[in-house]
Amino acid sequence: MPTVRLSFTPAPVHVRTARLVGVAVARRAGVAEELLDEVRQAIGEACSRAVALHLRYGLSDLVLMEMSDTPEYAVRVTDRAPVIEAVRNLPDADVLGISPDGEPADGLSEEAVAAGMALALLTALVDDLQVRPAAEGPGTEVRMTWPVWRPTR
Amino acid sequence: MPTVRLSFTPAPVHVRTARLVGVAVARRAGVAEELLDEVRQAIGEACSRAVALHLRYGLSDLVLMEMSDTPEYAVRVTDRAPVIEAVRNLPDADVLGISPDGEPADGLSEEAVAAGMALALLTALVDDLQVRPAAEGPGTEVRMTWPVWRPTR
Amino acid sequence: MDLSLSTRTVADHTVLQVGGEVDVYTAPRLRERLIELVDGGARQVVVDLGAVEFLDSTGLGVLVGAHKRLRAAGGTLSLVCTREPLLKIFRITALDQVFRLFDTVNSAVAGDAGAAQ
Amino acid sequence: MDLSLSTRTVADHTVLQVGGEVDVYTAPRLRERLIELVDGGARQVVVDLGAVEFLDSTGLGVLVGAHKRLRAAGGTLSLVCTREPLLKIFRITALDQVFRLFDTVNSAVAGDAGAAQ
Ligand SMILES: Nc1ncnc2c1ncn2[C@@H]1O[C@H](COP(=O)(O)OP(=O)(O)O)[C@@H](O)[C@H]1O
Ligand SMILES: Nc1ncnc2c1ncn2[C@@H]1O[C@H](COP(=O)(O)OP(=O)(O)O)[C@@H](O)[C@H]1O
Repeated sequence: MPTVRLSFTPAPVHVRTARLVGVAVARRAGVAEELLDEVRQAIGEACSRAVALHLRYGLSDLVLMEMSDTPEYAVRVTDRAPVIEAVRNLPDADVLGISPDGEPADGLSEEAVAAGMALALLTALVDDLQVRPAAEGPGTEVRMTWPVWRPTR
Repeated sequence: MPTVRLSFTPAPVHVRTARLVGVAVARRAGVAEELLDEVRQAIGEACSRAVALHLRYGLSDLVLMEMSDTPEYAVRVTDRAPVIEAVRNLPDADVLGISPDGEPADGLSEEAVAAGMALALLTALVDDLQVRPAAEGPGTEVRMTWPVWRPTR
Repeated sequence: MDLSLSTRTVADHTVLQVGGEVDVYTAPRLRERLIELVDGGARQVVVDLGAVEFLDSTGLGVLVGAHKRLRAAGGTLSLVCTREPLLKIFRITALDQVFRLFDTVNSAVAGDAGAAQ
Repeated sequence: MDLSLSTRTVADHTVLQVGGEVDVYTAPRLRERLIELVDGGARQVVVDLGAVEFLDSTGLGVLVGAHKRLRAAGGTLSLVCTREPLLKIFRITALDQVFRLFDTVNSAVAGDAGAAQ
């Protein structure tokens, strides 16, 4: 069972709230201070990806972010968009859109570039990243974990 | 439908997260800066009251906080404790525990004093406070609203 | 943001300086410390709330408990508090009539007429 | 925390100083401003990210878009960035190979060998 659960309407402004909550819960769970920038970035990327998918498909469903702090800090972000989209967006050289001469591929929209960057950042920043179809209904869940440091008392 | 929904296990540490989220969403919704201290205090009181009730009854259910920002900023905190408790805790002179000579009544535990103070603060800080049985199942909901300022654009 | 507690002695008073957020999560630590002080023999206790950023009803309950404990032991509890948001909380809960509130630690120790209220 | 944007001219360069959080919420405003500048005739554009506290993939997408737009118009986009967390993001996304990154606005304007990478 998650310790804290945040649901929000798919609007960009709420991604800021999600970052704030995700980092606050991480800090209290005992994630090391020097990892918190990465936690902030990864949560931001996972949530803005979910919001972008909902907006693209005109879905008003809430985006769900669940956090648990035992045995490690785990965050799961669930969207409700058709799964095909999530799979198409898995990171590869094409999606990243950097051609061999170091220039972004010309045909890609800013949105496509951003989606590629989001997944590049997620895979690089999160050691333990899982992307899979949501347990129930349509949608994808992005699951990320970070180690926690527990004081012995 | 709420804009943002936060659920958390009934542990004191999560009341801090609830205050953080409640104030962040209020600020983004356009609640005036000079009201945010009161929003923080009132949300803290409503959530710590809910956590205390769950702990007293040994309930592991999540405490729910829902925020919406149209047409005003509305926060609803729902607990799952038997309703009788909530009613018994409605503020009156006895519960506040201040005797006529200005001394706290001797028989009251710190917890009872705190519960009285919590309700004194809620009623004083929130112009529009509603306390009533939860729509579904056992429990009580505390509903609070604050005006928002919308820029004309 | 988290609770900080530090104790010092000024004349015959024990001054407990509190900082950060005193809420449902940290109030138990404040309670423990106050009980330790009274059990250790402190009778003239000054709680300096000057660096407190947030105080909720649980924290107020702990302060009321310490006040009662000290009174029962023949001692006194004084509070130092100048920040308007905190003073407002004491007024709303009528605890400004219960506690001796001072502007500074020195005036609390002197027990003089410099009370904030 | 919110986005701040201010423009000035240094030699023949247009310097856009960006502060706060550039994310999915604020990136549209950055995009708008960059389009305005290019539409207004700016060709040598320096985006100073020195006061940026957070930059997400949406912000990176906007910067890539501006880079392409300027290149198509025969101009250049240079970035000023020294904060390690931001540089790390450019490295992870391989965008350090796309953008001209400088330590200071002056070295960006001079287009000299003082590039951060
Ligand atoms: N981020 C957290 N999430 C959940 N529980 C926590 C968190 N941080 C601390 N706790 C738990 O809260 C309880 C109280 O914490 P503790 O540090 O002992 O505070 P105190 O000294 O006030 O008792 C402990 O059981 C601790 O494990
Ligand atoms: N706290 C909030 N909650 C929900 N929606 C908001 C909030 N703040 C702003 N918005 C909405 O987000 C949208 C974008 O906000 P805006 O200030 O126009 O940003 P931008 O200038 O980047 O477009 C607007 O429709 C606005 O009403």
